[in-house]
Order: sequence, then structure tokens, then C-alpha cells
Amino acid sequence: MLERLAARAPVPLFVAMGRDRAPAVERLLQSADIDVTATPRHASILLVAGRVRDSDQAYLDRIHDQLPHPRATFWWGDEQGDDVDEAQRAASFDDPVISLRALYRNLISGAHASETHRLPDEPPAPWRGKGDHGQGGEGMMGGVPYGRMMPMPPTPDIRDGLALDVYTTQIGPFMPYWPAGLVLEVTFQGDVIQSAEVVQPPYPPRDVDRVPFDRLLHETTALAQIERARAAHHLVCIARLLSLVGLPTLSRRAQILAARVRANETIAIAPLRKAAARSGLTAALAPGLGRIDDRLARELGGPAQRAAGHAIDDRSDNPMYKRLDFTPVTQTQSDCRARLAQWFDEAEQALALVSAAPDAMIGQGALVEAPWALRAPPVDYRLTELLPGLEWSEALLVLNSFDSAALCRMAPLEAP
Amino acid sequence: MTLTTILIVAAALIGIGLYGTLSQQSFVMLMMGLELMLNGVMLAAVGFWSLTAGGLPTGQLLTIIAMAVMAVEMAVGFALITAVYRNRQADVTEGLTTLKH
Amino acid sequence: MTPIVLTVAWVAFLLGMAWYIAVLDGLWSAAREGRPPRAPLANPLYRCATMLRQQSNLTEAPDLLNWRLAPALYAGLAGTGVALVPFSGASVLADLEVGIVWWGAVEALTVVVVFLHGWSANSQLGLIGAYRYVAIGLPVMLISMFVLIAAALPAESLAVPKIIESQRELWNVIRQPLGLPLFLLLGLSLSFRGPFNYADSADIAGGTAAEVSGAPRLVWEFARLAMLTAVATVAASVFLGGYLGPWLPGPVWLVLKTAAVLLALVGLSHQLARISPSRMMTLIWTVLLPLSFVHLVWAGVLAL
Amino acid sequence: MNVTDIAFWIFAAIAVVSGWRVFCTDSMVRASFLLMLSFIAVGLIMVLLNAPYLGIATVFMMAVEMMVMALFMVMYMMNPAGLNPMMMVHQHRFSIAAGVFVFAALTGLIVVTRFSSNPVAPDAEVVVGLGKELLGDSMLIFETAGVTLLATMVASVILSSRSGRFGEADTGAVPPPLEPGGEPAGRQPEQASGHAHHHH
Repeated sequence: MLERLAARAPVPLFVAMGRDRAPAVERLLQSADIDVTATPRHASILLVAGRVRDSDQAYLDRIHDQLPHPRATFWWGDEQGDDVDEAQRAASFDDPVISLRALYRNLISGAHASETHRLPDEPPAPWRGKGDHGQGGEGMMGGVPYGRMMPMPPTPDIRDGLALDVYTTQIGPFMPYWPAGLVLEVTFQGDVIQSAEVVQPPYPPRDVDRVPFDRLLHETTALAQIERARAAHHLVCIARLLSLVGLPTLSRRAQILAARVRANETIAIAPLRKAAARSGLTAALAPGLGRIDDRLARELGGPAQRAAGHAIDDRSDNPMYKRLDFTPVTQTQSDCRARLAQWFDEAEQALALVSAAPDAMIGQGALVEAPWALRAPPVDYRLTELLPGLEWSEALLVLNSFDSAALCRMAPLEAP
Repeated sequence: MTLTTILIVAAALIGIGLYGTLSQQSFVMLMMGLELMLNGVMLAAVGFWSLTAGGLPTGQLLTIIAMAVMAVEMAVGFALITAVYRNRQADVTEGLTTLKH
Repeated sequence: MTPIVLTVAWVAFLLGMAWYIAVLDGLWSAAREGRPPRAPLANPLYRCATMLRQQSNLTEAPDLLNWRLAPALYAGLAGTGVALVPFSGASVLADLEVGIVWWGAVEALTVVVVFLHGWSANSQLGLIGAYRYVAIGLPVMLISMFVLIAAALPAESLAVPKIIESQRELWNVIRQPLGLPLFLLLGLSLSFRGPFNYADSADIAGGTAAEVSGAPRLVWEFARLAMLTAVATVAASVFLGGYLGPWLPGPVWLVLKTAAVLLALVGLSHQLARISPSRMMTLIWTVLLPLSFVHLVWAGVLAL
Repeated sequence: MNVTDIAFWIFAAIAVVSGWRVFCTDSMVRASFLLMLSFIAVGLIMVLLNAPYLGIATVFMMAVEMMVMALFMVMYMMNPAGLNPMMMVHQHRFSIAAGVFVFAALTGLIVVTRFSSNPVAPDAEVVVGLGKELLGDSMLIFETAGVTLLATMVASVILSSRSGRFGEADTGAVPPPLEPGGEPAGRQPEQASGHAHHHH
């Protein structure tokens, strides 16, 4: 009885976003048959979307072992060999919902055996503790459980100077609402970030977003395709911010719009924008939050640069766009709000261009602005300078107000 | 449940509170000892009020005042701890020595 | 009603309302996303079954006693909140002379229990959720206490049944117009939903519930719904006259009013964006708390 | 033994045992919530003693107070989140002796004293009586308590804020010298601070 009921529930799924994940990943995630969880502890299936770096494998194993039994892994779009069960993988162009549901049903009924631990379930260092709850010993500092570091000496707090203990931990690379692939070592005081260091850089922008732009290098491409790719990319970025401010339903709406834009459907963004504004999306982003200076904005290029008020866009010089009276939209404030408004404006503008010239073609090799800054130089600025002093929730908003290309450029691996 | 048993329980709370106040090094734990003593005092006050004063309203008032004292003690205590901590990074009684000698 | 009947009604009310909220949640999000709802009536049950089917995991060296106890205590607190409210003039499970004060204790203990849940799992994101919740939960609780004291003024009593009886002529929602909106914020805060979801939000991977799975998680999620029910029931009684109403029997009125308040609460939780905790603190201390003072003064002047 | 007696003994046992465990547990958070448990048990005894308002107000107040206490504990103990156990006591034997002595002395006094018996009537309107007393005859006392609390709030904000009397507190609010170019007024604290001590 319990099993029959449980088998009909939406599949609780934790998604580990890899490199070059399938174009349909957004579409999958908004399916009503799927329940994307915020933590592996709530999921039954670990979905690995795309390829995972070798250095991320250990993180993936740790997440895998956090899933409660019964559990299974599903690879989607990763070229896993034949050693992986047919029921647990799908090619990137497949729609895996049916396979996922089948896997989940078998998992619940016991037909598919639950996966065992991948890592040994033992402490990382020998036990050195005492006490009822096993955390330590005696004396002023308490114990040293498992030979772990004791708290750092206190540092003055950034906000009011009260020097308290700090806490250092690694975050990423598969955290929800976190730039895929990025691993940061963050030092907290309470939930305020004191310092951050890049352990692993984020994944570069996905192939799916680049397809029309790459194609343009060697063949004539429809303007509509290019602008649709831009609108879809921006909508996905907007969806992430919507989720972060506690509007998951609107976020799913943005994801659905992005998937429909990719499927060449005609959509309107204005209703979403209006609903988001009515829900207080702008109020949720504090004015001035995540403001970057002019130099950084120029170096980042792309939407971040235009959000700072610089009307620089490769499309301005393109004859086809000139014929359509294209002028770049800009904002002035260069903060999270401005970048969000820029995404909305550019997505709306892109769709307006599509409807103004549905059949226009862009010649091979023409210079067209990508949704992010494709040709910008390396940035002499670190993400790790942007985060200290921010609360955790604000830091996430700031991180997600940049596209993955900008993040990649701001978070290279620091030289040891 | 007689007055005697209630008062003995209150005495036990006061005794434990005194032990805590005298033995703890940390300011905050020290304040916990004080609170536990006040807990015993409040219990004794309500016991007297209920079983010997025949429901005289001023008896309850005494307990309310004890609660207010507790709130004052706690607020001022934490403020002092914060002030001392800002100045000296001290959170145990041995950290303060200016009143010695 | 005999105590046994009352107890059965109390349990049925809590379970039924929790299911009702879960259904409303599903319908509301489907409508907002513009897609048909997925098995709207049965989906909550399916999810319950999923959680029951999952293993209840352990973290490294958790405070197991507190971790397992916290969900049950949270549900229990919600239950005592509902027990304060009379289903009709003569039937109330806990006829407490100081009902409003006990409700205040329920709010305060809820903050403690949620903190314990996040703390005892021995995990950093859970702890961040716990701290955030305390920072927001305590001042919101103060607001609700002022609002409830204001509602007790015209009744000249701290007992919930007397407060209901004092609304025979005029409901408190009209007499004290600021009360209900301020009290609804408490509902969102006590069960951390929508704009007040600082404890279990997705940006900290589920916060205080980030490490819990299986049956304890089911109890935790049920307790959140039960607490929302408790707030709605108290709100329906203190501001909307509870069981009072023409034609229909008292319990029906109470259920209808509670369902209406819950609809408003679910709507608010879906429609409003969440601002950062520090800005919410500023908003509460500088705008909402003074507003509740004004409300109390207004109620006091009227009661004179 | 009736139900009230059984309840009393249970609550009394909870109050005393959890009060004692406060100083035995090795985690700050557990310590403050054990103290809260002790207060809740005492509050429920008060309800048994026909003082429902006082009893439940105790539960309410102590839940808030101990929550704040737990946060302060974690803030000021060099111990992230109070998860690491520790034992921090001084003059231990003397404290135990003092505690036991006070308990024994009080108990002795209680046992030998004869108390008059005048219990509160079961149907007395104690909450109404308390309200009338607070805002009637004893208004002055009540208001004094209120003003004291207000003064406390002001004082604690001043004490704990960053801007000290002679500059920012954490950079050392040093009073000006009494004569030009002299030593700062007042006594200088020694450099050995409690916190640095623990990190040896």
C-alpha cells in the first residue's frame, strides 16, 4: 500500500549539474512528475546532468552517500561506458522523465537494489574524542574530534567590530543555486562571509547556449535563432534569481518560457516581469547590492557592462541589426537590480527583434554579441573580493546576478 | 505537595544555583547560576503566596518583580559581557584583573 | 461534546487542515505556473508515502535526542495551540484562563524548537538556518503579543472563549483593523513560509531540515502545516469571531473561517518575495513593531 | 497521593535534575536549554499552585530568555556553535561545599519552622486579582519596574554598542590624560586577555 502510494509521487531528485548538460535540463526540472530537492537528504535519485570533472568525482561521491536508502544514480548526457545499467542512463538528446519514473518505481518496490556507499562510512581521521555526544574531551578548548582543526582565532567582524570565532567550510560544486562547478572555501562569522577562496573554478557556459553563435562562424544563420538563444539564456539566469528570493513558482514559469523560446514558440515576457515586480522582486534585491566598479564592468563586458551604462554591443555594427534600428539597452546602477533589469530588457528586445525580422539571416563570420561577453579579456579582479562582508543570502544573489562566463573570468583558480 | 516540600525543592534550586555561580569561569554560565537561584526564589514566593497568604494579590506581585529583576540582570549582564569582550576579548572571569591588587 | 469526542475532533481537524494546506499549495503553484495541477488531492499523500519509505539517516555526531524530539515537539506545540480554541460555546479542549499567555509561550517555544532542530543536526547550513530563524522569529513574536493583548482588551480577559464572546456585536477584525494583517505575518514566520522562510529555504539547501530524511522529516513537514493551522485557528477565533455566525452550527463556522484564513496565508506565501534577513530585521524593528504599538494604543483608547 | 501530588513530584524532579545538569553538560546550548527546562518545570508547579498567569508567563519569558542566552553562549565561548564540549570551573570543591551548605541550612530551617496554613481558595479569581493589584494599589511598584526595564534597555544598548565613551570600543576606548601628554586616566588593564589565554 505504502509502496504503491510512494511510487505515484513526483520523483524526488537531486541534480548535480555537470558541464555541457543537456539543453532540456530546464524542461525536465519543471516537469510536474519531478520534484527537485534542495538537498540530497530529501532525494531518492541523484541525477548527474552532463559531464563531471575528475576532480569533482569525490564531491559527487559524498553527495551520493548522503541520499537516504533506497537510492540510485542516473546519468544523463554523460558518456558513461556500457558498465552502467541501461535503466540508469540517458543520452543528452533523450527525455529521461519516463526512464526516471521507471527507475524510481523499481527502487520503491525493491526491484532495483538500492546503491551502497561509495566512500567508506568512517571518520576522515582517527577518533580522538570523549564525552556523551562524542565531540571531544576536556579542558578549556574542549576536544579535538577526529583530529579536526579547532576554531580559528577570532577576527574582527566586518560589520560592528565584535571579534568572534570564525568558521571555515567548502561550498560547492553541486549546491543548488550555486554556479555549477564552483568550489569556494568560505570563512563565515555567523552567516556573514569574512573571506572566500576559489578551490575549483565554475564550468564555462553551456554548449547549448553557444550553438547558434558557433554555427555563425562557418555558415549563415537566422537572426531569429541567435536572438532566441539569447532570450532563453537570459530567462534561465532570471529564473535562478527568482528562485533565490523565494518565488519558485515564478522561477519555474521563467524556465518554461526559456524552454518554449528554444522550441521556437512565440512567447511574451512582459506578464512574467509584471508578476515578478508585483511580488516585490526588486524590493528583494537591496539597492546597491553587488555593485561593481566601472573598470570591472568594462572588463567583464556583455550584459554586466551594459548594466553599468556602457552601450557597447557587437550588434551595433552589424548591417542587419542596423537596418532594424538596433540600439543597445543600458542601465545605470551596475548592481544586482540593474543586471536583472538588463536581462529582462535584453530578453524582451531579443524577442522584439525576432518578431520584427523573423526571416532575416546573418552572414557567415559576422560579429554578433553573444548572451555573455565572448571576446572579453581576462579580468584582473577576483570574485573573492566581491563576497566578503555579504550575508550568505546576499552573496548568493550577487553570484547569480552574473552569467557563467563572467563568473568563470572572475573565479580562476588562484595560483598556490 | 505541602509548603515544606515546595520550599525544599526551592532550597535545592538555590543551592545548585549558588554552586554554579561560584564555580563557573564563563560569564554566561555564571549568570545561569544566578538565574537558577532566582528560579528557586520565585518558586518559594509562589509557594508562600499560594499556601499561607490565602491568595493575597501582593504575593503574586513579588514574583512579577522577581521576573523583572531577572530580565534586568540578564540584559545588563549581557551588555557588560559585550562591553568587556570588545575591550579585552575576555569571556571568563579570570580575564578581568583590574579590580585585583 | 465529551472529552473523547473533542480529542477525536481535534486530531481530525489538525490532519484535515494540514492536508487542505498541502492541496492549496499544489493548486496555487500550478495556477501561478500556468499548468494543470498534478493529482491535486492525492499528491500530499503520495509525498507522505515517499518520506515514510525513505531511510531516516544520521549525520556525524548529531545531538540525536534533540534532533528526533524537535519535530515531535513542534507538532505538539501546534496541537496545544489548536486545543485552546473552542469549536463551539461549550466545547473547548483546554479551557485555560490565560489562553493568550499560553499561546505566547507556544510562539516562544517554537523558536526554541526550530533552533534546536537546526543546531542538533551538527551541520553548518542547518545552523545558519537556525540562527536566521531566531533573529526573525523573536521580534515577530513580540509583534503578535502586542496584537493579542490588544484583542484581549475589549474582552477584559486572557481566555480565548471570552475573547470570542466579546465579538458578538463586532468582530475584532473591524474593531482593530491592523490586528489580523500583523497576526498573519506571525503565521508565515512560525511555519517559515514564503517571505518569512529564513529557516528552511532552498538557498541554504533546506536549512534546519537540510539533513533530515524519512519519517522524522515527515513529522517536521506535518508540524509546519499544523503550526500554520494553529495560527489560522487562533486568528479566526481572535479576529473573526471563531464559532460565532448565523444559520450554521458553530464548528462549521470555525472550520470555514480557518479555511479562509489559511487561503490568505497560502496566497501570501506564494505571492511575496523574500528580502534578505538583515533588511527584514530592520523592517520588523523600525516599521512593524512601532505599527503594533500604534495598534495597541488604538485598541486601548477604544476599550476605554 | 493524588494526581496533583504526582505531577508536583515529577515537575520537582525535572526542575532539580535539569538545574543540576546545567553545570555538568559540556555544551553551552544544552546548558541553556536545560536551564529552560528547569524553569518550565517550576512554571508548571506554579500552575499547580493556582497561579496560572505567573506559571505560564514564566514559561513564556524563560523560553525567550534562554534562547537569547544560548545565542550569547555560542557567541562568547570559543567554541563554534557550542558543539564542542568543555569543562570550565574554578574553586570547584569550595563551590560544592557552599551549595550543599546553603541547601542543608535552608532545609533545616524549613523543617523546623512552623508555617501557618491559609491556602488560596480554589475558586478565587487570581488572574483578575493580580491584574487589579498591578494596575491599582501597586501601580507605583509596577510602573517603577517598567521604568527600570526601560533604563536597563537604554543602559545595555549604550554598554554594548561599538562607539564607546572615548572612541570605538574595540580599538580600546582610552580616556584622555589628566595632564597634557601624560598617561591616560584610569587604570590600565593588563594585556593578558581571557581569550588569548585559551589559544595557547
